[in-house]
Amino acid sequence: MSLRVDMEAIGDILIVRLDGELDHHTSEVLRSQMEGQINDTDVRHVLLSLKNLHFMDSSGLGVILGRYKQITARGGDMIVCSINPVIYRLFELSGLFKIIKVKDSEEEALHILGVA
Amino acid sequence: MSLRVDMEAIGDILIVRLDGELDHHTSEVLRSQMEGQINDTDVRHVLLSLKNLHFMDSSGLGVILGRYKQITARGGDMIVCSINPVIYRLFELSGLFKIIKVKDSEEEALHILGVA
Amino acid sequence: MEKGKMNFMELNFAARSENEGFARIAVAAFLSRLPLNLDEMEEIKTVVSEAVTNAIIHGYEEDEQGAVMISTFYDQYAVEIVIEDHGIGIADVEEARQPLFTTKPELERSGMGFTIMENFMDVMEITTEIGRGTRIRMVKNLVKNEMLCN
Amino acid sequence: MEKGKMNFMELNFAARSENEGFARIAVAAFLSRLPLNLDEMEEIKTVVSEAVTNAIIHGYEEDEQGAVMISTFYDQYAVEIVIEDHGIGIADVEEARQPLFTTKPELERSGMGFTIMENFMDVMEITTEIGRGTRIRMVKNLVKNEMLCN
Ligand SMILES: Nc1ncnc2c1ncn2[C@@H]1O[C@H](COP(=O)(O)OP(=O)(O)O)[C@@H](O)[C@H]1O
Ligand SMILES: Nc1ncnc2c1ncn2[C@@H]1O[C@H](COP(=O)(O)OP(=O)(O)O)[C@@H](O)[C@H]1O
Repeated sequence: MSLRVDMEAIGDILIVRLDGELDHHTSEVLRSQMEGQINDTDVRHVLLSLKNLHFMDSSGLGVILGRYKQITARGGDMIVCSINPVIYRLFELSGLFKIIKVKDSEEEALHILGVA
Repeated sequence: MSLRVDMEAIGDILIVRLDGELDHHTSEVLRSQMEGQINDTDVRHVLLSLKNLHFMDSSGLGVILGRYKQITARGGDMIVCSINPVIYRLFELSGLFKIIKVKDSEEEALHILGVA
Repeated sequence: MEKGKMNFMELNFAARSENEGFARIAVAAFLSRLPLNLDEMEEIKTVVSEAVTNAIIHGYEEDEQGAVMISTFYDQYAVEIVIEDHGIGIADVEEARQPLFTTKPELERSGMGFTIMENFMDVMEITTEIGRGTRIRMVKNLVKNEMLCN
Repeated sequence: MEKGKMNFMELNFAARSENEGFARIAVAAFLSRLPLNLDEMEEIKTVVSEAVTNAIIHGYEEDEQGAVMISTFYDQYAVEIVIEDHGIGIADVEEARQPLFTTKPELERSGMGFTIMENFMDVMEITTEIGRGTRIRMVKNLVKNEMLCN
Protein backbone atom coordinates (compact mmCIF):
# COMPACT_ATOMS: atom_id res chain seq x y z
CA MET A 1 0.00 0.00 0.00
CA SER A 2 2.94 2.29 -0.54
CA LEU A 3 5.17 3.44 -3.38
CA ARG A 4 8.94 3.70 -3.53
CA VAL A 5 10.31 6.07 -6.17
CA ASP A 6 13.93 5.50 -7.13
CA MET A 7 15.54 8.07 -9.46
CA GLU A 8 18.88 7.82 -11.26
CA ALA A 9 20.35 10.19 -13.86
CA ILE A 10 22.44 8.79 -16.72
CA GLY A 11 23.61 11.74 -18.84
CA ASP A 12 20.49 13.73 -19.71
CA ILE A 13 18.20 10.76 -19.06
CA LEU A 14 16.23 10.46 -15.81
CA ILE A 15 15.50 6.83 -14.97
CA VAL A 16 12.53 6.52 -12.61
CA ARG A 17 11.95 3.08 -11.07
CA LEU A 18 8.65 2.45 -9.28
CA ASP A 19 8.30 -0.17 -6.56
CA GLY A 20 4.95 -0.84 -4.92
CA GLU A 21 1.47 0.49 -5.71
CA LEU A 22 0.61 3.58 -7.75
CA ASP A 23 -2.89 4.86 -6.95
CA HIS A 24 -4.48 8.23 -6.16
CA HIS A 25 -2.93 8.22 -2.67
CA THR A 26 0.64 7.56 -3.84
CA SER A 27 0.47 9.43 -7.18
CA GLU A 28 0.93 12.78 -5.42
CA VAL A 29 4.36 11.69 -4.14
CA LEU A 30 5.42 10.58 -7.62
CA ARG A 31 4.15 13.80 -9.22
CA SER A 32 5.98 16.13 -6.87
CA GLN A 33 9.23 14.14 -6.92
CA MET A 34 9.38 13.86 -10.72
CA GLU A 35 8.21 17.43 -11.28
CA GLY A 36 10.97 18.75 -9.03
CA GLN A 37 13.66 16.60 -10.63
CA ILE A 38 12.64 17.60 -14.18
CA ASN A 39 12.45 21.31 -13.29
CA ASP A 40 15.62 21.57 -11.20
CA THR A 41 18.07 19.55 -13.33
CA ASP A 42 18.94 19.51 -17.04
CA VAL A 43 17.15 16.22 -17.63
CA ARG A 44 15.99 15.82 -21.22
CA HIS A 45 14.41 12.36 -21.43
CA VAL A 46 12.54 10.18 -18.94
CA LEU A 47 12.68 6.40 -18.75
CA LEU A 48 9.97 5.02 -16.49
CA SER A 49 10.56 1.44 -15.32
CA LEU A 50 7.46 -0.37 -14.02
CA LYS A 51 9.20 -3.70 -13.39
CA ASN A 52 8.44 -3.70 -9.65
CA LEU A 53 5.13 -1.86 -9.86
CA HIS A 54 2.60 -4.35 -8.50
CA PHE A 55 -0.50 -2.21 -8.88
CA MET A 56 -1.57 0.81 -10.89
CA ASP A 57 -4.94 2.42 -11.63
CA SER A 58 -6.06 5.40 -13.73
CA SER A 59 -4.57 7.87 -11.22
CA GLY A 60 -1.23 6.48 -12.41
CA LEU A 61 -2.15 7.14 -16.05
CA GLY A 62 -2.92 10.75 -15.13
CA VAL A 63 0.39 11.41 -13.40
CA ILE A 64 2.35 9.69 -16.18
CA LEU A 65 0.55 11.73 -18.86
CA GLY A 66 1.26 14.89 -16.84
CA ARG A 67 5.00 14.15 -16.77
CA TYR A 68 4.92 13.22 -20.48
CA LYS A 69 3.53 16.69 -21.24
CA GLN A 70 6.17 18.30 -19.00
CA ILE A 71 9.11 16.53 -20.65
CA THR A 72 7.92 16.90 -24.25
CA ALA A 73 7.31 20.64 -23.65
CA ARG A 74 11.09 20.78 -23.10
CA GLY A 75 11.77 18.89 -26.34
CA GLY A 76 12.46 15.60 -24.58
CA ASP A 77 10.94 12.15 -24.80
CA MET A 78 9.46 9.55 -22.46
CA ILE A 79 9.78 5.78 -22.67
CA VAL A 80 8.02 3.29 -20.38
CA CYS A 81 9.38 -0.23 -19.87
CA SER A 82 8.67 -3.56 -18.14
CA ILE A 83 4.87 -3.27 -17.96
CA ASN A 84 2.82 -6.16 -16.53
CA PRO A 85 -0.23 -7.44 -18.50
CA VAL A 86 -3.00 -5.76 -16.47
CA ILE A 87 -1.21 -2.37 -16.38
CA TYR A 88 -0.50 -2.82 -20.12
CA ARG A 89 -4.25 -2.93 -20.76
CA LEU A 90 -4.72 0.35 -18.84
CA PHE A 91 -2.22 2.05 -21.17
CA GLU A 92 -3.90 0.45 -24.18
CA LEU A 93 -7.43 1.52 -23.21
CA SER A 94 -6.28 5.10 -22.63
CA GLY A 95 -4.52 5.38 -25.97
CA LEU A 96 -1.30 6.43 -24.20
CA PHE A 97 0.72 4.03 -26.39
CA LYS A 98 -0.09 6.29 -29.35
CA ILE A 99 2.21 8.91 -27.84
CA ILE A 100 4.43 7.13 -25.31
CA LYS A 101 6.94 4.52 -26.52
CA VAL A 102 7.02 1.22 -24.67
CA LYS A 103 9.92 -1.27 -24.41
CA ASP A 104 10.32 -4.66 -22.72
CA SER A 105 13.37 -3.77 -20.65
CA GLU A 106 15.49 -0.86 -19.39
CA GLU A 107 18.34 -1.93 -21.68
CA GLU A 108 16.18 -1.75 -24.82
CA ALA A 109 14.79 1.61 -23.73
CA LEU A 110 18.25 3.07 -23.05
CA HIS A 111 19.34 1.79 -26.45
CA ILE A 112 16.52 3.74 -28.15
CA LEU A 113 17.56 6.87 -26.22
CA GLY A 114 21.08 6.47 -27.60
CA VAL A 115 22.74 5.10 -24.43
CA ALA A 116 24.34 1.64 -24.02
CA MET B 1 -5.55 -18.12 4.72
CA SER B 2 -4.86 -21.80 4.28
CA LEU B 3 -2.88 -24.54 6.00
CA ARG B 4 -0.53 -27.11 4.50
CA VAL B 5 0.04 -30.21 6.61
CA ASP B 6 3.15 -32.19 5.76
CA MET B 7 3.62 -35.55 7.54
CA GLU B 8 6.72 -37.74 7.61
CA ALA B 9 7.34 -40.91 9.63
CA ILE B 10 10.81 -41.62 11.01
CA GLY B 11 10.69 -44.94 12.84
CA ASP B 12 7.81 -44.69 15.31
CA ILE B 13 7.89 -40.87 15.26
CA LEU B 14 5.39 -38.89 13.21
CA ILE B 15 6.79 -35.49 12.20
CA VAL B 16 4.02 -33.01 11.38
CA ARG B 17 5.13 -29.76 9.73
CA LEU B 18 2.58 -26.94 9.48
CA ASP B 19 2.80 -24.25 6.82
CA GLY B 20 0.31 -21.35 6.77
CA GLU B 21 -2.41 -20.38 9.21
CA LEU B 22 -3.99 -22.56 11.89
CA ASP B 23 -7.40 -21.23 12.93
CA HIS B 24 -10.87 -22.71 13.50
CA HIS B 25 -11.40 -23.05 9.74
CA THR B 26 -8.17 -24.97 9.08
CA SER B 27 -7.96 -26.86 12.41
CA GLU B 28 -10.54 -29.40 11.21
CA VAL B 29 -8.20 -30.48 8.38
CA LEU B 30 -5.30 -30.89 10.80
CA ARG B 31 -7.41 -32.80 13.30
CA SER B 32 -8.71 -35.35 10.79
CA GLN B 33 -5.34 -35.86 9.08
CA MET B 34 -3.40 -36.36 12.32
CA GLU B 35 -6.12 -38.46 13.92
CA GLY B 36 -6.16 -40.80 10.92
CA GLN B 37 -2.39 -41.11 10.80
CA ILE B 38 -2.10 -41.83 14.53
CA ASN B 39 -4.92 -44.41 14.46
CA ASP B 40 -3.94 -46.21 11.25
CA THR B 41 -0.18 -46.57 11.72
CA ASP B 42 2.05 -47.71 14.58
CA VAL B 43 3.20 -44.18 15.38
CA ARG B 44 4.28 -43.75 18.98
CA HIS B 45 5.51 -40.15 19.30
CA VAL B 46 4.54 -36.91 17.57
CA LEU B 47 6.89 -34.06 16.72
CA LEU B 48 5.02 -30.93 15.69
CA SER B 49 7.11 -28.37 13.81
CA LEU B 50 5.66 -24.84 13.74
CA LYS B 51 8.57 -23.27 11.87
CA ASN B 52 6.44 -22.15 8.91
CA LEU B 53 3.24 -21.55 10.86
CA HIS B 54 2.56 -17.85 10.37
CA PHE B 55 -0.61 -17.61 12.42
CA MET B 56 -2.29 -19.61 15.17
CA ASP B 57 -5.16 -18.89 17.57
CA SER B 58 -6.81 -20.82 20.41
CA SER B 59 -8.48 -23.21 17.95
CA GLY B 60 -4.94 -24.43 17.29
CA LEU B 61 -4.34 -24.97 21.02
CA GLY B 62 -7.51 -27.09 21.11
CA VAL B 63 -6.53 -29.38 18.26
CA ILE B 64 -2.94 -29.74 19.56
CA LEU B 65 -4.20 -30.63 23.05
CA GLY B 66 -6.61 -33.13 21.48
CA ARG B 67 -3.75 -34.90 19.63
CA TYR B 68 -1.60 -34.76 22.78
CA LYS B 69 -4.31 -36.70 24.64
CA GLN B 70 -4.60 -39.18 21.77
CA ILE B 71 -0.88 -39.93 21.63
CA THR B 72 -0.29 -40.08 25.40
CA ALA B 73 -3.27 -42.47 25.74
CA ARG B 74 -1.14 -44.82 23.61
CA GLY B 75 1.86 -44.35 25.85
CA GLY B 76 3.63 -41.95 23.48
CA ASP B 77 4.87 -38.41 23.78
CA MET B 78 4.48 -35.08 21.92
CA ILE B 79 7.14 -32.44 21.34
CA VAL B 80 6.53 -29.06 19.70
CA CYS B 81 9.38 -27.13 18.09
CA SER B 82 10.24 -23.85 16.32
CA ILE B 83 7.51 -21.68 17.89
CA ASN B 84 7.36 -17.95 17.06
CA PRO B 85 7.05 -15.40 19.94
CA VAL B 86 3.30 -14.64 19.65
CA ILE B 87 2.34 -18.31 19.33
CA TYR B 88 4.72 -19.05 22.24
CA ARG B 89 2.64 -16.74 24.44
CA LEU B 90 -0.54 -18.65 23.49
CA PHE B 91 1.05 -21.88 24.73
CA GLU B 92 2.27 -20.13 27.85
CA LEU B 93 -1.12 -18.59 28.73
CA SER B 94 -2.85 -21.94 28.28
CA GLY B 95 -0.41 -23.81 30.51
CA LEU B 96 0.24 -26.33 27.70
CA PHE B 97 3.99 -26.12 28.36
CA LYS B 98 3.37 -27.83 31.68
CA ILE B 99 2.57 -31.01 29.77
CA ILE B 100 4.00 -30.62 26.27
CA LYS B 101 7.79 -30.36 25.78
CA VAL B 102 9.07 -27.57 23.58
CA LYS B 103 12.37 -27.42 21.66
CA ASP B 104 13.99 -24.80 19.45
CA SER B 105 14.53 -27.03 16.42
CA GLU B 106 13.52 -30.35 14.84
CA GLU B 107 17.04 -31.69 15.45
CA GLU B 108 16.90 -31.02 19.18
CA ALA B 109 13.44 -32.55 19.40
CA LEU B 110 14.48 -35.68 17.51
CA HIS B 111 17.45 -35.98 19.81
CA ILE B 112 15.15 -36.01 22.86
CA LEU B 113 13.04 -38.72 21.22
CA GLY B 114 16.19 -40.80 20.81
CA VAL B 115 16.71 -40.26 17.07
CA ALA B 116 19.72 -38.52 15.44
CA MET C 1 -27.82 -15.38 -6.42
CA GLU C 2 -28.71 -18.56 -4.54
CA LYS C 3 -29.12 -17.76 -0.88
CA GLY C 4 -27.58 -20.85 0.72
CA LYS C 5 -24.37 -20.85 -1.28
CA MET C 6 -23.81 -17.10 -1.27
CA ASN C 7 -21.14 -15.36 0.72
CA PHE C 8 -21.28 -11.62 1.43
CA MET C 9 -19.45 -8.77 3.10
CA GLU C 10 -20.21 -5.08 3.54
CA LEU C 11 -17.54 -2.54 4.24
CA ASN C 12 -18.00 1.08 5.29
CA PHE C 13 -15.00 3.39 5.81
CA ALA C 14 -13.81 6.98 6.02
CA ALA C 15 -13.35 8.73 2.64
CA ARG C 16 -9.59 9.12 3.10
CA SER C 17 -7.12 8.40 0.34
CA GLU C 18 -5.00 6.17 2.61
CA ASN C 19 -7.98 3.79 2.75
CA GLU C 20 -7.84 3.11 -1.02
CA GLY C 21 -5.18 0.42 -0.61
CA PHE C 22 -7.05 -1.09 2.35
CA ALA C 23 -10.26 -1.32 0.28
CA ARG C 24 -8.49 -3.22 -2.51
CA ILE C 25 -6.86 -5.68 -0.08
CA ALA C 26 -10.11 -6.28 1.79
CA VAL C 27 -12.05 -7.11 -1.40
CA ALA C 28 -9.23 -9.31 -2.74
CA ALA C 29 -8.95 -11.17 0.59
CA PHE C 30 -12.72 -11.74 0.64
CA LEU C 31 -12.60 -13.22 -2.89
CA SER C 32 -9.42 -15.24 -2.31
CA ARG C 33 -11.15 -18.64 -2.33
CA LEU C 34 -12.71 -18.10 -5.75
CA PRO C 35 -11.25 -19.62 -8.94
CA LEU C 36 -9.92 -16.27 -10.19
CA ASN C 37 -6.50 -16.13 -11.83
CA LEU C 38 -3.93 -13.48 -10.88
CA ASP C 39 -4.86 -11.13 -13.73
CA GLU C 40 -8.59 -11.34 -12.92
CA MET C 41 -7.81 -10.55 -9.27
CA GLU C 42 -5.72 -7.55 -10.39
CA GLU C 43 -8.61 -6.38 -12.58
CA ILE C 44 -10.98 -6.53 -9.62
CA LYS C 45 -8.52 -4.60 -7.42
CA THR C 46 -8.22 -2.00 -10.17
CA VAL C 47 -11.97 -1.41 -10.54
CA VAL C 48 -12.38 -1.20 -6.74
CA SER C 49 -9.60 1.39 -6.69
CA GLU C 50 -11.28 3.39 -9.50
CA ALA C 51 -14.69 3.53 -7.86
CA VAL C 52 -13.36 4.23 -4.34
CA THR C 53 -11.07 6.98 -5.66
CA ASN C 54 -14.00 8.55 -7.54
CA ALA C 55 -16.11 8.54 -4.37
CA ILE C 56 -13.32 10.31 -2.46
CA ILE C 57 -12.25 12.83 -5.11
CA HIS C 58 -15.47 13.54 -7.00
CA GLY C 59 -18.27 12.37 -4.68
CA TYR C 60 -16.93 14.03 -1.52
CA GLU C 61 -14.45 16.43 -3.15
CA GLU C 62 -11.87 15.23 -0.62
CA ASP C 63 -13.98 15.98 2.47
CA GLU C 64 -12.78 13.20 4.79
CA GLN C 65 -15.97 13.28 6.85
CA GLY C 66 -17.66 11.28 4.06
CA ALA C 67 -17.99 7.50 4.09
CA VAL C 68 -17.59 4.99 1.27
CA MET C 69 -19.54 1.72 1.24
CA ILE C 70 -18.54 -1.47 -0.55
CA SER C 71 -20.83 -4.52 -0.68
CA THR C 72 -19.58 -7.73 -2.22
CA PHE C 73 -21.46 -10.96 -2.87
CA TYR C 74 -20.48 -14.14 -4.63
CA ASP C 75 -21.83 -17.56 -5.41
CA GLN C 76 -20.47 -20.17 -7.83
CA TYR C 77 -21.51 -18.14 -10.89
CA ALA C 78 -20.46 -14.53 -10.33
CA VAL C 79 -18.99 -11.82 -8.14
CA GLU C 80 -21.00 -8.64 -7.56
CA ILE C 81 -19.38 -5.50 -6.18
CA VAL C 82 -21.36 -2.36 -5.29
CA ILE C 83 -19.51 0.84 -4.34
CA GLU C 84 -21.52 3.80 -3.03
CA ASP C 85 -21.06 7.31 -1.72
CA HIS C 86 -23.46 9.94 -0.35
CA GLY C 87 -21.68 12.72 -2.20
CA ILE C 88 -22.55 15.28 -4.87
CA GLY C 89 -23.77 12.87 -7.58
CA ILE C 90 -23.18 13.04 -11.35
CA ALA C 91 -25.11 15.53 -13.53
CA ASP C 92 -24.57 13.87 -16.92
CA VAL C 93 -23.85 10.15 -16.74
CA GLU C 94 -23.44 9.65 -20.50
CA GLU C 95 -20.77 12.32 -20.61
CA ALA C 96 -19.04 10.95 -17.46
CA ARG C 97 -18.74 7.50 -19.10
CA GLN C 98 -16.80 8.85 -22.10
CA PRO C 99 -13.15 7.82 -22.22
CA LEU C 100 -10.86 10.71 -21.20
CA PHE C 101 -13.74 12.83 -19.86
CA THR C 102 -12.96 14.37 -16.49
CA THR C 103 -14.24 17.34 -14.49
CA LYS C 104 -10.96 17.55 -12.55
CA PRO C 105 -8.15 17.96 -15.11
CA GLU C 106 -6.36 20.24 -12.61
CA LEU C 107 -5.86 17.15 -10.40
CA GLU C 108 -4.29 15.33 -13.38
CA ARG C 109 -7.24 12.93 -13.55
CA SER C 110 -7.10 10.82 -16.71
CA GLY C 111 -10.85 10.46 -17.25
CA MET C 112 -10.36 6.69 -17.71
CA GLY C 113 -12.01 5.39 -14.53
CA PHE C 114 -15.39 4.40 -15.95
CA THR C 115 -13.82 3.07 -19.17
CA ILE C 116 -11.58 0.75 -17.12
CA MET C 117 -14.51 -0.42 -14.94
CA GLU C 118 -16.52 -1.22 -18.10
CA ASN C 119 -13.67 -3.09 -19.73
CA PHE C 120 -12.50 -5.10 -16.73
CA MET C 121 -15.96 -6.21 -15.57
CA ASP C 122 -18.87 -7.94 -17.32
CA VAL C 123 -21.50 -5.50 -16.01
CA MET C 124 -21.01 -1.87 -14.88
CA GLU C 125 -24.06 0.22 -13.96
CA ILE C 126 -24.17 3.74 -12.57
CA THR C 127 -27.06 5.01 -10.43
CA THR C 128 -26.74 8.59 -9.26
CA GLU C 129 -28.73 11.55 -8.00
CA ILE C 130 -27.49 15.13 -7.66
CA GLY C 131 -26.81 15.95 -4.01
CA ARG C 132 -27.58 12.40 -2.88
CA GLY C 133 -24.74 10.29 -4.14
CA THR C 134 -23.57 7.67 -6.59
CA ARG C 135 -23.78 3.87 -6.71
CA ILE C 136 -21.64 1.75 -9.02
CA ARG C 137 -22.72 -1.88 -9.49
CA MET C 138 -20.27 -4.24 -11.15
CA VAL C 139 -20.41 -7.96 -11.91
CA LYS C 140 -17.70 -10.37 -12.99
CA ASN C 141 -18.86 -13.77 -14.21
CA LEU C 142 -17.02 -16.81 -12.91
CA VAL C 143 -18.50 -19.19 -15.47
CA LYS C 144 -17.89 -18.81 -19.21
CA ASN C 145 -21.03 -17.78 -21.09
CA GLU C 146 -20.85 -20.83 -23.40
CA MET C 147 -21.28 -23.11 -20.40
CA LEU C 148 -24.44 -21.31 -19.32
CA CYS C 149 -25.97 -21.92 -22.77
CA ASN C 150 -25.82 -25.72 -22.55
CA MET D 1 -11.19 9.89 20.14
CA GLU D 2 -10.63 13.15 18.32
CA LYS D 3 -13.00 13.35 15.38
CA GLY D 4 -10.81 15.03 12.77
CA LYS D 5 -7.85 12.72 13.14
CA MET D 6 -9.81 9.52 13.53
CA ASN D 7 -10.03 6.83 10.87
CA PHE D 8 -12.77 4.19 10.94
CA MET D 9 -14.10 1.16 9.15
CA GLU D 10 -17.06 -1.13 9.70
CA LEU D 11 -17.22 -4.63 8.32
CA ASN D 12 -20.23 -6.93 8.20
CA PHE D 13 -19.96 -10.46 6.81
CA ALA D 14 -21.53 -13.92 6.69
CA ALA D 15 -20.81 -16.11 9.75
CA ARG D 16 -18.83 -18.67 7.74
CA SER D 17 -15.56 -20.12 8.97
CA GLU D 18 -13.81 -19.34 5.66
CA ASN D 19 -14.31 -15.64 6.46
CA GLU D 20 -12.14 -15.84 9.62
CA GLY D 21 -8.93 -15.34 7.64
CA PHE D 22 -10.51 -12.55 5.61
CA ALA D 23 -11.53 -10.71 8.81
CA ARG D 24 -7.97 -10.83 10.15
CA ILE D 25 -6.46 -9.57 6.90
CA ALA D 26 -9.02 -6.76 6.59
CA VAL D 27 -8.35 -5.45 10.11
CA ALA D 28 -4.56 -5.75 9.68
CA ALA D 29 -4.69 -3.94 6.31
CA PHE D 30 -6.80 -1.16 7.85
CA LEU D 31 -4.25 -0.68 10.64
CA SER D 32 -1.19 -1.03 8.41
CA ARG D 33 -0.19 2.65 8.63
CA LEU D 34 -0.03 2.64 12.42
CA PRO D 35 3.26 2.37 14.35
CA LEU D 36 2.61 -1.23 15.42
CA ASN D 37 5.45 -3.74 15.37
CA LEU D 38 5.05 -7.21 13.83
CA ASP D 39 4.24 -8.89 17.16
CA GLU D 40 1.60 -6.29 18.05
CA MET D 41 -0.01 -6.77 14.62
CA GLU D 42 -0.03 -10.56 15.19
CA GLU D 43 -1.65 -10.03 18.59
CA ILE D 44 -4.41 -7.94 16.99
CA LYS D 45 -4.97 -10.57 14.28
CA THR D 46 -5.17 -13.21 17.02
CA VAL D 47 -7.82 -11.40 19.09
CA VAL D 48 -9.89 -10.67 15.95
CA SER D 49 -9.72 -14.37 15.12
CA GLU D 50 -10.79 -15.33 18.66
CA ALA D 51 -13.83 -13.04 18.75
CA VAL D 52 -14.95 -13.82 15.17
CA THR D 53 -14.59 -17.57 15.77
CA ASN D 54 -16.63 -17.27 18.99
CA ALA D 55 -19.40 -15.42 17.12
CA ILE D 56 -19.51 -18.18 14.48
CA ILE D 57 -19.22 -21.24 16.77
CA HIS D 58 -20.92 -20.09 19.98
CA GLY D 59 -23.03 -17.07 18.98
CA TYR D 60 -24.60 -18.64 15.87
CA GLU D 61 -23.76 -22.28 16.62
CA GLU D 62 -22.45 -22.55 13.05
CA ASP D 63 -25.65 -21.31 11.39
CA GLU D 64 -24.15 -19.54 8.34
CA GLN D 65 -27.20 -17.27 7.96
CA GLY D 66 -25.82 -15.15 10.82
CA ALA D 67 -23.68 -12.05 10.30
CA VAL D 68 -20.63 -10.85 12.23
CA MET D 69 -19.85 -7.12 12.57
CA ILE D 70 -16.44 -5.61 13.18
CA SER D 71 -15.96 -1.87 13.78
CA THR D 72 -12.48 -0.45 14.06
CA PHE D 73 -11.40 3.09 14.93
CA TYR D 74 -8.02 4.61 15.53
CA ASP D 75 -6.42 7.95 16.25
CA GLN D 76 -2.87 8.72 17.36
CA TYR D 77 -3.45 7.28 20.85
CA ALA D 78 -5.26 3.98 20.47
CA VAL D 79 -6.95 1.34 18.34
CA GLU D 80 -10.46 0.24 19.25
CA ILE D 81 -11.99 -2.94 17.84
CA VAL D 82 -15.60 -3.98 18.45
CA ILE D 83 -16.83 -7.41 17.33
CA GLU D 84 -20.55 -8.21 17.56
CA ASP D 85 -23.01 -10.97 16.78
CA HIS D 86 -26.80 -11.26 17.06
CA GLY D 87 -26.56 -14.81 18.35
CA ILE D 88 -27.53 -16.67 21.51
CA GLY D 89 -25.64 -14.53 24.06
CA ILE D 90 -23.71 -15.66 27.14
CA ALA D 91 -25.53 -16.75 30.32
CA ASP D 92 -22.65 -16.36 32.81
CA VAL D 93 -19.96 -13.93 31.70
CA GLU D 94 -17.72 -14.43 34.75
CA GLU D 95 -17.60 -18.17 34.12
CA ALA D 96 -17.02 -17.64 30.36
CA ARG D 97 -13.97 -15.47 31.08
CA GLN D 98 -12.22 -18.19 33.11
CA PRO D 99 -9.17 -19.72 31.44
CA LEU D 100 -9.92 -23.19 30.00
CA PHE D 101 -13.70 -22.78 30.46
CA THR D 102 -15.62 -23.88 27.37
CA THR D 103 -19.17 -25.00 26.67
CA LYS D 104 -18.05 -26.87 23.54
CA PRO D 105 -15.35 -29.38 24.61
CA GLU D 106 -16.72 -31.81 21.99
CA LEU D 107 -15.43 -29.40 19.32
CA GLU D 108 -11.98 -29.47 20.95
CA ARG D 109 -12.31 -25.82 22.02
CA SER D 110 -9.53 -24.85 24.39
CA GLY D 111 -11.49 -22.32 26.46
CA MET D 112 -8.63 -19.84 26.04
CA GLY D 113 -10.30 -17.26 23.73
CA PHE D 114 -11.24 -14.62 26.34
CA THR D 115 -7.97 -15.13 28.26
CA ILE D 116 -6.00 -14.40 25.08
CA MET D 117 -8.12 -11.33 24.25
CA GLU D 118 -7.53 -9.99 27.79
CA ASN D 119 -3.80 -10.60 27.66
CA PHE D 120 -3.14 -9.29 24.16
CA MET D 121 -5.19 -6.08 24.50
CA ASP D 122 -5.24 -3.24 27.04
CA VAL D 123 -9.04 -3.27 27.43
CA MET D 124 -11.48 -6.16 26.84
CA GLU D 125 -15.16 -5.71 27.70
CA ILE D 126 -18.02 -8.11 27.12
CA THR D 127 -21.62 -6.94 26.72
CA THR D 128 -24.14 -9.69 26.14
CA GLU D 129 -27.84 -10.51 26.40
CA ILE D 130 -29.39 -13.96 26.14
CA GLY D 131 -31.09 -14.40 22.76
CA ARG D 132 -29.89 -10.99 21.51
CA GLY D 133 -26.17 -11.37 21.02
CA THR D 134 -22.71 -10.50 22.23
CA ARG D 135 -20.44 -7.48 21.80
CA ILE D 136 -16.71 -7.57 22.56
CA ARG D 137 -14.95 -4.19 22.83
CA MET D 138 -11.16 -4.19 22.84
CA VAL D 139 -8.62 -1.36 22.95
CA LYS D 140 -4.89 -1.40 22.30
CA ASN D 141 -2.97 1.73 23.31
CA LEU D 142 -0.46 3.14 20.85
CA VAL D 143 1.22 5.43 23.37
CA LYS D 144 3.02 4.11 26.46
CA ASN D 145 1.21 4.92 29.68
CA GLU D 146 4.25 6.70 31.13
CA MET D 147 4.07 9.25 28.35
CA LEU D 148 0.44 10.02 29.12
CA CYS D 149 1.40 10.80 32.74
CA ASN D 150 3.80 13.61 31.88
N1 LIG E 1 -18.61 9.03 -7.27
C1 LIG E 1 -18.71 10.12 -8.07
N2 LIG E 1 -19.34 11.24 -7.64
C2 LIG E 1 -19.45 12.33 -8.41
N3 LIG E 1 -18.94 12.42 -9.66
C3 LIG E 1 -18.30 11.35 -10.17
C4 LIG E 1 -18.15 10.16 -9.40
N4 LIG E 1 -17.47 9.26 -10.16
C5 LIG E 1 -17.21 9.85 -11.33
N5 LIG E 1 -17.71 11.11 -11.35
C6 LIG E 1 -17.66 12.06 -12.50
O1 LIG E 1 -17.40 11.32 -13.69
C7 LIG E 1 -16.21 11.80 -14.29
C8 LIG E 1 -15.48 10.68 -15.00
O2 LIG E 1 -15.03 9.73 -14.06
P1 LIG E 1 -13.80 8.78 -14.42
O3 LIG E 1 -14.07 8.12 -15.74
O4 LIG E 1 -13.57 7.86 -13.28
O5 LIG E 1 -12.56 9.76 -14.62
P2 LIG E 1 -11.72 10.65 -13.56
O6 LIG E 1 -11.92 10.11 -12.18
O7 LIG E 1 -10.31 10.49 -14.03
O8 LIG E 1 -12.22 12.05 -13.68
C9 LIG E 1 -15.42 12.46 -13.18
O9 LIG E 1 -14.51 13.42 -13.66
C10 LIG E 1 -16.53 13.07 -12.34
O10 LIG E 1 -16.99 14.29 -12.87
N1 LIG F 1 -20.02 -14.72 20.87
C1 LIG F 1 -20.42 -15.63 21.80
N2 LIG F 1 -21.71 -16.00 21.88
C2 LIG F 1 -22.11 -16.91 22.80
N3 LIG F 1 -21.28 -17.50 23.70
C3 LIG F 1 -19.97 -17.16 23.66
C4 LIG F 1 -19.49 -16.22 22.73
N4 LIG F 1 -18.13 -16.09 22.94
C5 LIG F 1 -17.83 -16.90 23.96
N5 LIG F 1 -18.93 -17.56 24.41
C6 LIG F 1 -18.99 -18.50 25.54
O1 LIG F 1 -17.83 -18.31 26.36
C7 LIG F 1 -17.09 -19.53 26.48
C8 LIG F 1 -15.60 -19.22 26.58
O2 LIG F 1 -15.13 -18.62 25.37
P1 LIG F 1 -13.60 -18.71 25.00
O3 LIG F 1 -12.79 -18.27 26.18
O4 LIG F 1 -13.38 -17.96 23.73
O5 LIG F 1 -13.31 -20.27 24.78
P2 LIG F 1 -13.79 -21.30 23.63
O6 LIG F 1 -14.19 -20.54 22.40
O7 LIG F 1 -12.59 -22.14 23.40
O8 LIG F 1 -14.94 -22.09 24.20
C9 LIG F 1 -17.48 -20.32 25.24
O9 LIG F 1 -17.28 -21.72 25.41
C10 LIG F 1 -18.95 -19.95 25.09
O10 LIG F 1 -19.77 -20.69 25.97
